[in-house]
Amino acid sequence: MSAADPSLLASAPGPQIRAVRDEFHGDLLEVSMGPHHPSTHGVFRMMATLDGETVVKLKPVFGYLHRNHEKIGENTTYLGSMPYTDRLDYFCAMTNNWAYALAVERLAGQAVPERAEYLRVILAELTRLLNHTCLAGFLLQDCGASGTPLMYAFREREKILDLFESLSGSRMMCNYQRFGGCRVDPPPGWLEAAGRLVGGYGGFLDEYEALLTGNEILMARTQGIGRLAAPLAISAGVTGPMLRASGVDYDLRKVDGYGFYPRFAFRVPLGAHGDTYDRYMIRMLEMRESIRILEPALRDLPAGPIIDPKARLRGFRAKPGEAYGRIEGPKGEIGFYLISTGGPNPYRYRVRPPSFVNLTILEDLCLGHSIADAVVILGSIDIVLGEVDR
Amino acid sequence: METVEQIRDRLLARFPGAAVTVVPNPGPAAQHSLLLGAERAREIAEFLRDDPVLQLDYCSNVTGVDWPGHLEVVYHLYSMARKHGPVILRLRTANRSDQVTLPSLTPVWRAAEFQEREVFDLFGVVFAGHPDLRRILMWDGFQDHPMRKDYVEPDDYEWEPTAHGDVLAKAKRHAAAAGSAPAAGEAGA
Amino acid sequence: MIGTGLLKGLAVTARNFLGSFHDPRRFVTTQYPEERTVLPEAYRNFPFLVSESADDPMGTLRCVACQICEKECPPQCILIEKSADKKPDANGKMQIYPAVFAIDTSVCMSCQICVEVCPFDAIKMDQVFELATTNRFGGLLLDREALAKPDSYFHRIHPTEAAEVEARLAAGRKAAQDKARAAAAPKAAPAASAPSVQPPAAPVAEAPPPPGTAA
Amino acid sequence: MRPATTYDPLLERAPVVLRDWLTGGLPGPARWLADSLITIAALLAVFGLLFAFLTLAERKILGRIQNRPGPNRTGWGGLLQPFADGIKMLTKEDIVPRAADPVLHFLAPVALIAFSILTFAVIPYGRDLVPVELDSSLLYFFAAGAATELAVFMAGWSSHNKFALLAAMRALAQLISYELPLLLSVVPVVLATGTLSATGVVAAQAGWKWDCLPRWVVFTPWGAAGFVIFMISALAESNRSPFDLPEAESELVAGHLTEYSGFKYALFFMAEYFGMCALSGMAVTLFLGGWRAPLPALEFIPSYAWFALKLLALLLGFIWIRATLPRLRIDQLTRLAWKFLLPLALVNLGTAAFWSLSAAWAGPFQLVRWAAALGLVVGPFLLLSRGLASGLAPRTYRYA
Repeated sequence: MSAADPSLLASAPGPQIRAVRDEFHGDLLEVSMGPHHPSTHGVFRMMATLDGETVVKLKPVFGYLHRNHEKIGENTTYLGSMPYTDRLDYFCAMTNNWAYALAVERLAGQAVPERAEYLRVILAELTRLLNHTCLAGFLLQDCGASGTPLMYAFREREKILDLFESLSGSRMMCNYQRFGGCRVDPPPGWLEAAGRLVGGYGGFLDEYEALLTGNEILMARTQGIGRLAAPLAISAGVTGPMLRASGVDYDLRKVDGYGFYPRFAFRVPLGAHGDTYDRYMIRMLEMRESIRILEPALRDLPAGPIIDPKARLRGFRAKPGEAYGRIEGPKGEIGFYLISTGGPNPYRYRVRPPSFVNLTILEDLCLGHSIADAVVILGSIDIVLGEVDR
Repeated sequence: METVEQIRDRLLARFPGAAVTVVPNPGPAAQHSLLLGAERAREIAEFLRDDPVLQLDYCSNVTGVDWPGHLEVVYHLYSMARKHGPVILRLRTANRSDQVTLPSLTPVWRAAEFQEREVFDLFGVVFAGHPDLRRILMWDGFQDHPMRKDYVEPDDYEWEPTAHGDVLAKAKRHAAAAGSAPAAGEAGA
Repeated sequence: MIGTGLLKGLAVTARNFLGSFHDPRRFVTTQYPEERTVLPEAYRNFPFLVSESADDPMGTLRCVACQICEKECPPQCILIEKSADKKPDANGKMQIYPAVFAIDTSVCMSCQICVEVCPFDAIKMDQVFELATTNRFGGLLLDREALAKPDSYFHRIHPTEAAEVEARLAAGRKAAQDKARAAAAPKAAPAASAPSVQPPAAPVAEAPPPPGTAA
Repeated sequence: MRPATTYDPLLERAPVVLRDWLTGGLPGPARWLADSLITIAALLAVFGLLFAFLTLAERKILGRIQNRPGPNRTGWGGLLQPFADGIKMLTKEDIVPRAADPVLHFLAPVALIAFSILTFAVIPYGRDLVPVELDSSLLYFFAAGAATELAVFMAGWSSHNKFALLAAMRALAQLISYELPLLLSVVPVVLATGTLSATGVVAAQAGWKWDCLPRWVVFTPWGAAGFVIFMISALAESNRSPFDLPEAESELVAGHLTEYSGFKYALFFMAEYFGMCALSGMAVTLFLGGWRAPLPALEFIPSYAWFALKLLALLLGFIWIRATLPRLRIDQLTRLAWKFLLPLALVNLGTAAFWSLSAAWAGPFQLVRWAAALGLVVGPFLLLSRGLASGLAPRTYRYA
């Protein structure tokens, strides 16, 4: 059990289950779920100690996908690290690129033209759409629906990936942002295609919610499960939809106001119970807010250069100093901390991954619930192992 | 939010004997940081978290840095209650070899639990007071600390003929060291 | 009432089931070997070397072995060895050419940074994705002969990008010809009059103007 | 008692005529033996093929629901897929873990298949097309069906694998707790028709009211409620979604099937599909009028065709539900059985009793009879569902 004061944990285990455990103490079953397990979202392992079906202890074990991304970052040039950031959270390449580009621009004091900032906002919100849609699909897959919601999510994700492919050349490994702007201008017809996609997305969300949100079995499986109290969430550094599901109003797009986000009128949904159902619903509501950002952004995308004329592509050297840049990725706050001593390579290249920190409270959420709930709780935290292990 | 100098003065006023100095950041980002002495670091951290003016209740990022003379741990603190920007704390170890222990700030911010374990795993900084200090990314049997600048890779890769200069050179050393033992796989280009 | 959510869900799946028979939006699979999706023009897979003419690829490679791409390639998967002698390039100027130019496609991640940093537009991204080979060691290490493809092929797969490159190279070639004519003209003039002070010949632009952003 | 079939009786009696032609020349006992062998062969052939094409239908329908074609590479439109799967299952290596108990490990699939096939013996597939004529065939059917629980537990326990053990525990809890609502939803039918034999129940559902509404059990208020309870319990008995907890792939990898491979794995699936077909067959017999045609005009279609149509309709319903619904947790599943389905089934028994007692009421009182019966069905349903779904409701969210 962690050292944080036990009162914070009072919310986690259900009363009736804790009582059962104290009466008769049969021998506990040590089950290792993962790293080769169908529902752990990649090579992630949960060492669960079960009393019958109830989780008594749960230690996450990871590092199976660790390739020392940060050491590679320190041995290649600033530009050379950009394609590697696609492979951090391989679901949201565009937001990883933007976070890294933002950090380097802050390190070097590099200006970014207006058109590039608008393009970055559009691509980040498109990434948020595809990430949250797929999250709902994976969550239902963990609850046992045999693939149907996931296939609808992937059908919509393919449309967004086609947009990324016709823009940056690759569906998932976009390598699209540079220090001071974007690499290439959208081809003719791209903006119209993006407009059509965003226009139709509201209809898809209505049909998706009709299939999922009112579903009694989903409500039974997720309401009241994995309840996360707000003070514990703040203390454990949880960010993103998980934090807002616990009712804490902290969205970096509003707090830091980076990338012209203050120009767009969008709201930040907040949950009241902080359980798995809230985490699912917050993501669905955030998708509708993203559509409210995308429509004006696509409509009045300004003309002009997409990269700062003074931006250096090759042989980029930042003046000695350090900088920490962070953005609101679909999974939470993704930040890059760079220390430069004037050389072509960063002296220290650090990634602050949201999934890795959000996993801190996995055990607190799962205590007292059954093994079937632990799988659903892990699904609602939305982790990607490329980012957790780096 | 107060500037770093104001925070330092308030800290010095509150903790008279503590070592608190400002480390300027020459870059355009101008995110200056506070270097804390290791002995009273946890008290100062708790003060920063509970102080009504600052309320730095969110530790966003914990990073290890390997400087030539010492190891350093950098904490980026934010306030979710007041929504104001980073206050950066730096803790430095005495040297890089034997005196590498620092007070753990996990009891103050639970967010530091996994990230401090990562700094321990990849840099070798021992955190006193950490509830569960184990390697988090490397497997337990691993000896060295890979993120240190003077880390030497084990060269027991299985041999693969690629255009990489150093992999090729390493393969030649292997072939020479293995004497007449045939190199695995056919000769590369 | 307890069952309504389930019934609404069943209605959605029923609509999708019936829709899949007549509504293309609800039947999205393309049968790969028979039907092929049209690749967007910006699609990139592995790089290839551009050669001016198709019949003599090795003779007319645009690459001048300046090894910038080898330095900039993040996974370091390009191996270049310069040639001892020189050969004339498209503008007639004597240039070094790569004796060995190998890309290890088992390591390359098609990030197209080599295309971006190449000042001579000598390396471009290909669109071939059926690349299974039987030999893991030799099969994936493509050498110069396997990488070279004619400029016409480049025009076919990346039309707009090729048009920009063509315009830029034509401008460079015209500048080179004007300068050659200007250098030839004064030789003829002094023959007629006292040799005037030879204007410092602007060094031949080793590289055309720094690569445009639209690489 | 047989109503005069209009034109081609031959198609109607074809199977019986064929059998008599084949075994005509044999003396008494040898003829009985030949008849039963032919019946067994016919059953295995029909249900074997139905199992094969049911797996294909399931993957095609699931695919179509998920906007993709489903298997279409083997044969025209994927028709040879079941045989390809069969060959694959036969050629796959049959791994038995060293720690497993070999005898139980081998016997589990055999027992499961044996008990599942036993249940086919008493279902009336058509007019006098009953393999075994028992006067208490319902009792026999549910007794054989209940034995499959033992085999599932044998599989889970003998694999000596943590996941399989958890699955075996869950399987026991689930199958036992759904046995009760299953049987209790059948008791009103027995009470109304007065017989325990399946053919008797089908005979009791003969005739049409005002020549258009067949007298099937499902068109009475208590019959409809009984049918719904029976189908939910059948879903749980055959481990189908949303009750497929034993082999819950997202939690327990493959549940009690984790340590099986090769043909034994295929046997488990065959047993599951046989169980599904048997329970749907019994649902058709009890509630949907067995092999009777819905309208007098449609009498010319042979009776076994009607039985097949109704059976396929129910099976497609199983597949449709599997494609849509997520899975219940084990404690929610057992609470649904004990606190929701069981009380409803008991009340349904009362409604059926009231229904048969009030059969003779005169004209206007029929409306009172219908209203009372509907009240007795819907009232407890609303009452109990409020308790079951306490606190579960879609929520509204505030915006910062």
